[in-house]
Amino acid sequence: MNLDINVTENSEKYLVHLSGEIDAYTSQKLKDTLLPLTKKKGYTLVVDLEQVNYMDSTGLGVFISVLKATKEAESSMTLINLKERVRKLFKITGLDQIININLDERGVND
Amino acid sequence: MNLDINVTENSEKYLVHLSGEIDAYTSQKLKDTLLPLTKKKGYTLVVDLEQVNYMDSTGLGVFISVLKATKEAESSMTLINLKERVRKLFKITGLDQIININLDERGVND
Amino acid sequence: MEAFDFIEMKVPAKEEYVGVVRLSISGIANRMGFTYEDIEDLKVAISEAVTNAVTHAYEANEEGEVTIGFGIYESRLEVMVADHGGSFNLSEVKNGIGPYENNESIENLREGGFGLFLMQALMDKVEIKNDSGVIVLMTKYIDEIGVGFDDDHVSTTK
Amino acid sequence: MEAFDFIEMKVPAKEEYVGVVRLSISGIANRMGFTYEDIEDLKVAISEAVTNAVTHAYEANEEGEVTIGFGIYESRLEVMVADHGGSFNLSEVKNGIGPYENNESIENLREGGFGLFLMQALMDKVEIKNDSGVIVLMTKYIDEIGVGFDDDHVSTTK
Repeated sequence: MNLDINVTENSEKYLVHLSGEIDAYTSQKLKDTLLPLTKKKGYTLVVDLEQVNYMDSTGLGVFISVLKATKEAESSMTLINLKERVRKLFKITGLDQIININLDERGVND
Repeated sequence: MNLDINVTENSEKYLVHLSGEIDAYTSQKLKDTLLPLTKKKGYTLVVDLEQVNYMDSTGLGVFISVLKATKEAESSMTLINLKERVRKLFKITGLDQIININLDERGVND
Repeated sequence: MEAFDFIEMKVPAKEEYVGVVRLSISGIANRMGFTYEDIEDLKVAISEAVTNAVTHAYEANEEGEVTIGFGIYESRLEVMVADHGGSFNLSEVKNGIGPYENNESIENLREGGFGLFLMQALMDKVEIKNDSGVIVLMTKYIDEIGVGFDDDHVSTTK
Repeated sequence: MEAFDFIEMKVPAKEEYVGVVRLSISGIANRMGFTYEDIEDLKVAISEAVTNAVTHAYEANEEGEVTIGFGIYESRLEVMVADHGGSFNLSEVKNGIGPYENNESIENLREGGFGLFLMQALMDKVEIKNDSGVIVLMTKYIDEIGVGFDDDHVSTTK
């Protein structure tokens, strides 16, 4: 039911590993962690969702906010390693059309 | 919350693999499966609890019943591969003194 | 009358308890024989409804309760989520309810963004009533294949 | 008065719902910051109480409900299990209750074998009242170490 957040910085890239569940309780913390990471122009924010085993609309809301923030700051965001369930939510809401989702990316842990 | 039961017979031995949770709901099925396996004199009933991630007093009740049945039929029962949590219940109730628990037994799947 | 079991939960209207309700629904749905995929759908849909109720209470500056009722039928699960405490009167709730219409009175609920949309996408039926507090009534049918209340499995090989 | 949150569940007095209550308690205890070991203890103790209530209803040939109340305090969890439907009156229940005494009136409960023993071994305090139905009141304190309601973790490395 909880969410662990681990942030690594590496050559104009923030890599954020999430582990747990994104819901009304944990999404505020996620938003508070991600938004400051969008501020550097040219940086890419890579969010690894491989260990996220639950997400609902509160998670979608966070990623919409973060996307808006990246547009403002001329940085960018990519979501990687989505589980089928999590991907389903982006798909049925149509958000996969505006959010950069990379299903193939692997081994970006370094 | 459910319990899967798999029974194998092999040279005067019944090996029963349990997987899941033993509670008020699942213990009846367990008892109904184990009791008939005590009837052959000289047979050993080996119950592998490695995949049992929850058990309460209803499980203790089943194993007490089965133990009594083995005494009557001159068969025997051994519990193997108990998780720490499950072992704790046998320990604090003192049942580990009357039920044969083999903590070291491994690789009896064949 | 059609036979059913009923489970009721009341939790404080706080975000930290959404996950508790979610665990309960996953247990209920597992017992009923829903598939993994359907259980995940139910978890999202019910979390959305409870999150809405919590947000509603928060905006109204109330220290309220959320009441969740689970009607467990052989072929389906009916879930009711109400954002004011007090027990459900099932027939009253079900009579007074209509299909969701995009009108102003539920503006509040729509603030949840994709919450309501997900409920409707993931459940077979969603009805919303906005009277004294908001009541959401959702139904999901159990797939015909592989259903069974008795989910113990015994296999025997020799 | 000491601040606390209260969660209430009502389930049919049937064996298949013991596991549902168990999932709920594991969610609540997780939120409160109990350790893995304590959560497992709570799951067993509450399952024992609910199983007793279900057995009690079955023996009385009743189609009853089991009501479970969770009092969530900063330092402890209080769990009440009652085998007759109806909401708890907290202060009434707590005033009318005494420590468990080995007398005939709870013979019924002791039929559960090791159930009551496990409740007492795994909880910090267990009180039982047998009046109109049986009420079990159990308390478990949160260990001092590693406790926190805010269980989100953010770690940052560069």
